[in-house]
Amino acid sequence: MSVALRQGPLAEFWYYFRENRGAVIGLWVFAAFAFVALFAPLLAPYDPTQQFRQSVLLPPAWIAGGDWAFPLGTDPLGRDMLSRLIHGARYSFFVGIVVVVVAASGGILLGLIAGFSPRWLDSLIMRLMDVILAFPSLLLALVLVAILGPSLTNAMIAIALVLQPHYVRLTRASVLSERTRDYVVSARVAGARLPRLMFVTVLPNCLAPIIVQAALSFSTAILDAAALGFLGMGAQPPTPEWGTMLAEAREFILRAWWVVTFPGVAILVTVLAINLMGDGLRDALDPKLKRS
Amino acid sequence: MSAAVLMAEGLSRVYEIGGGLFGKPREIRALSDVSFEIARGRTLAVVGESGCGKSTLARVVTMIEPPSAGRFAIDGTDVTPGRWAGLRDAVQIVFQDPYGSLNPRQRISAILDEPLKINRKSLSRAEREAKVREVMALVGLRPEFHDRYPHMFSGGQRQRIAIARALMLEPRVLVLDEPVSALDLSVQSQILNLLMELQERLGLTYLFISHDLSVVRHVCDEVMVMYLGRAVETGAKAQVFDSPRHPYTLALLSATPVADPARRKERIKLTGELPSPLDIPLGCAFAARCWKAQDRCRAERPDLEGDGHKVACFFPEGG
Amino acid sequence: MIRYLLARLLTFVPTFLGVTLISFAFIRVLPGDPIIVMAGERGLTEERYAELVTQFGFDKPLPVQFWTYLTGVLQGDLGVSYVTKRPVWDEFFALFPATLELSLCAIVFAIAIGLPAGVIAAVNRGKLFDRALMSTALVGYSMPIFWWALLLIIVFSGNLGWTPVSGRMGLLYFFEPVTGFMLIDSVLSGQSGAFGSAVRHLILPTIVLGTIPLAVIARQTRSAMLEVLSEDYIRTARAKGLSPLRVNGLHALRNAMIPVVTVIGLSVGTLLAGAILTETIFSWPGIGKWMVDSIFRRDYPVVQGGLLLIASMVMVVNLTVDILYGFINPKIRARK
Amino acid sequence: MALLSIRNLSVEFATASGSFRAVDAIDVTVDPGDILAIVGESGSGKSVSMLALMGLLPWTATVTADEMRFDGKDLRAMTPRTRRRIIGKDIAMIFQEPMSSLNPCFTVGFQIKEGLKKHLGLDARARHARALELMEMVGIPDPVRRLSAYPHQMSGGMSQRVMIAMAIACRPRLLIADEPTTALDVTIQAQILDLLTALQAETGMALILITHDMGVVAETARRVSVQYAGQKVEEQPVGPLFATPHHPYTSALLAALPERATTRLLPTIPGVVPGQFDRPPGCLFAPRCAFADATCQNTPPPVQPPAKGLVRCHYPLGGPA
Repeated sequence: MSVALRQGPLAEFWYYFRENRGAVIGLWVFAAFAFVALFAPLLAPYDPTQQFRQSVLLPPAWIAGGDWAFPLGTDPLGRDMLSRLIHGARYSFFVGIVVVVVAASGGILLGLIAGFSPRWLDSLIMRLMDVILAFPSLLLALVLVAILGPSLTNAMIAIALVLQPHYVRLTRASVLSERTRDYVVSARVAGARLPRLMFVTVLPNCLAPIIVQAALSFSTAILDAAALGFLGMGAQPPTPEWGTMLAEAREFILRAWWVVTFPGVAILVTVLAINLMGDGLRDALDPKLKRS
Repeated sequence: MSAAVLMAEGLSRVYEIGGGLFGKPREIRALSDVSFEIARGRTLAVVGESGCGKSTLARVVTMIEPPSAGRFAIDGTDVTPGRWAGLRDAVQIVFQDPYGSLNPRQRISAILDEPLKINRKSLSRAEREAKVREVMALVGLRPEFHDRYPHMFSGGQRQRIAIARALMLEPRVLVLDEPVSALDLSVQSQILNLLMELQERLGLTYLFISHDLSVVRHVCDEVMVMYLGRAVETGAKAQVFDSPRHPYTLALLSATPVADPARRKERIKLTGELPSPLDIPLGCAFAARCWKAQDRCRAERPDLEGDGHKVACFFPEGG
Repeated sequence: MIRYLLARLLTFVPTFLGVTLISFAFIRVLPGDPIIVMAGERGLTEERYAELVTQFGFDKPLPVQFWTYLTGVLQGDLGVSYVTKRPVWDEFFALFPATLELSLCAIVFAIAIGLPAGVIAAVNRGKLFDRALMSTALVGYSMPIFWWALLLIIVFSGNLGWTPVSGRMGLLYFFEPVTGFMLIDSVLSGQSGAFGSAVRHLILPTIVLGTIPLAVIARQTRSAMLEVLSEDYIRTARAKGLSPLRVNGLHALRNAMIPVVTVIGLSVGTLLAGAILTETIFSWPGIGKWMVDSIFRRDYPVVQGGLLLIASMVMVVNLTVDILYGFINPKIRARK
Repeated sequence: MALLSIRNLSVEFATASGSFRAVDAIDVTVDPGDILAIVGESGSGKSVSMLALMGLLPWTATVTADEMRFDGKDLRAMTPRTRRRIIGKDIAMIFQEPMSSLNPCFTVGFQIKEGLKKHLGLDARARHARALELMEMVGIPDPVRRLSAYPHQMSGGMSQRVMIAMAIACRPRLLIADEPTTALDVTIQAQILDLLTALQAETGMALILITHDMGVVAETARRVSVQYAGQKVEEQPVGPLFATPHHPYTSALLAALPERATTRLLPTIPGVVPGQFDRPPGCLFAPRCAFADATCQNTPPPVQPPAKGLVRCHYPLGGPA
């Protein structure tokens, strides 16, 4: 048994997480992303909607014709790309947090109930989830937004609803495998009743896959929100949401590559960082992959 | 017979499996018509191979699941599911696998505290803590283990923790479900010694479940041999081990390897394997593997009969 | 096995009912009065309105309405688009082959590259190839595909001029659809160059649509292989002195395929979601673009019908995967 | 000439927290037709050394040895391809968990015939005939039907019989059985042990039996090698080992057997096997040994002569020095 294992589970987790270089890089990028999102107004040089009419479609500063006043250039309306990207981080971060919290809390609760309930209720919940899963996520979100009206809030509700069944399935599956283990039976022998069994005994042992899923759905939420924005069904212009920015820039793709490239790179880097982190979480939390 | 702490009569447990929308569910008779009594401070060993119903018996006696038929009583109180909550502190259990039976997300202190927290609501936090430390000392766990997590311990120490948890409520009966089977030989003897010391000091009654005859022979006072959900032979240790009457007991004893190269003996060769618990044969369950089986054995089931040393066989050994 | 099939088929029924119920409910939560929306007429008189209420059956109790809707659906009656005034069913079947052709190409592309890549990565665990491949797969998995499409267009259509930007076929060629699959129809038409044009139009959308399934399949194949490679029976196979090719390619892969087939099945849903974006960007005349256009035109009968049809498609694919799963998993196949 | 001779075999695993020595300078010699038992508790490295011989260790393991010869051929110098002509043919191995050791996706027949094709090059008919013969040899009833069964349709005992059939398919000269009966019930264990000894007597192959069960050793083996924490601490013929163990560990282990108990409380060995980080500098058993002194704590013990059971101990027990 290693020395590091003589501390609590958190230290042990960090010990394994640190091993995965990609995951640590992902964590740092994610931290930077969160920092930018939280302090966007302080970091951005300009207001994201401020239009500089005399400098429309300026290329990035290091290219001929660029201006260091606008390091990443300007968009077709003369707005500063860098400021818009920095503010865009807020929306993506916000979407990610809200979607994960809503989808995970609902999904975990339903999954716990399904895992502990009699067969009929379990079947009912799981069939309901099957129904939601039968709709491709983006399509369902799109239709929901079409009904509720295009806005970032509605997009978040739709995405959370669509991601929820994954948590239900995951939680239920781990509850079912944990429920018959001896330590749960021991808690029953000690007299623990259902709520205690569900939340104190079993739930903490089901968290590992759920945490990994949370990381994955954080990135899915960002991607889906951007896709909805791209289709004109998410955040509405002039909101500097990355997907919406891409949609606005579409017609300029062959003329001004930077208006298309930067928002996409921002999405890709953020999502990639979160997924790297998610992989690291999975490896660090999955005892099967640990080298003893 | 008020001396019996634990008394069971005709305990049965039937599971239904499969079924679903098609076909009717099939029945598994995991436990059929098992009766016994254990006097205070004594050890009854239940012996048998996998699928013989010994673990089901443990689960029924520990009030994890109700019997499908039959009754059992603790100190004269009939146990019914409605009374489970009040009787929790009478019977506790120690499981075989010391790795699966401790919650990996709880510290040792929390694991040991849980039974008190649930069942001794009147105790203050400090009183509970004192009790936890007292029991830790009792089972030989060092005080500094108090705040550690289960994965930091070896199998033997975990089994001590499991025993400590079972003792928290000061039970009268301890069900030991293969408590040393997962342990190495050198650790096994430590745990067996601990169990025997505890029995002497606390006057505990043990229901000791095991497949290992040499362990059973060392710890028990009485033995019940089970085969496919039924008791086939019961009696005092000396009776069962020295003059077994059921052919299955005999075969089991002769199949158990003895750590003495000088005593190479001829084994009774049993052919075949356990029948499926889904279709238990009509007559004696052991008839298909028994070298003495006659037509009657296959048609009719023998009852467990005898005075003190009981056997369920038409043609028992030794007359 | 037969019981397994029947059980699978039977769970299909409630799910299908649920999906129908959701698309039925959909028309009732629309913003505005569903009658006016459904009729698609302006300046309704009160008599005309009452007539429409009766015509659509809105005066009957909800369960009856649902029953009417359900029986209609089962007979192929999904309503009429109020933009084109054609039955939704007919529109769907006219456009479906385009989506099917694209999706098939994308999934074949994803499997053909993802599966072998995953296997090779697992066998060479921890080596350079494994790390490079898995990093690439993670990038692919994290890719916002609408942006990926734009990038590919910038490079291959804009800068290099190799591939067309939109559509399924060059304007030079025209022929009546026979199968609805451009790759086949272009050959059948006998026009020289038509097939090449069809292929060129397919390349970018296939890559864009196949990227995420490719990444998912590669990652899943690798982890399934790694799991299987640590099993006892792999040790047994190696203890028999079998060659690494036979151990990895036969003993391990056969078992690893069981979870991978499920993943491939599940990626059909991803594929259809991706088709919405891909078809919109490449102006691909399939059901994804049709749905997006209808949503923007507020053509609700189409949205409603399309939703139901796409969900049913996903369910049929999942059912097929389940059945296939039963065939490749001997524990289910051999069950009496 | 010895059939198998291994000298100074060590195996190290690379782990997250540094390298871990699972097998430490072990010698194994097996003559044709011999039955050697390797006994030890968990963590004694008893399986690892044999897996190293078979080349079945994961990539994290580093194997070193001064000598590793089978039938006079140096296994270390061989290419993997040449080595695979011996592994599975002349040396075969069966494992602890018979149920998970068979590939669930292929029929029993397929898995038995696979080796016959690879090593003996038999045609389909000959393979089928040999497979049936093997199934009968290992006592599987209704062999024709069982050949087309899948592993999950069989019990643990039957699966272990199939494993044995697979292992003896190419008439190996050495069979390594790694805890072959630990996962099985007592009556089934007896059947499997009888089968293994009968097959050994019939074919004259050598048998290495890895086990933790002293009873199994006493009833099956001719020679016994005791391992502790990766080292071989004693090796003797079975009779003398049980009568006069020379190593304190062997002696304590035998005394801890409940069936040898003379008192109600059993003699115990205090403490636990040393792990990766608390390996003592001297004798590995010293922290738990009743006879240990300062020398034992600080100086690794020498290997005593065969008369003293080849024990790794400063102060061997029993008999005149």
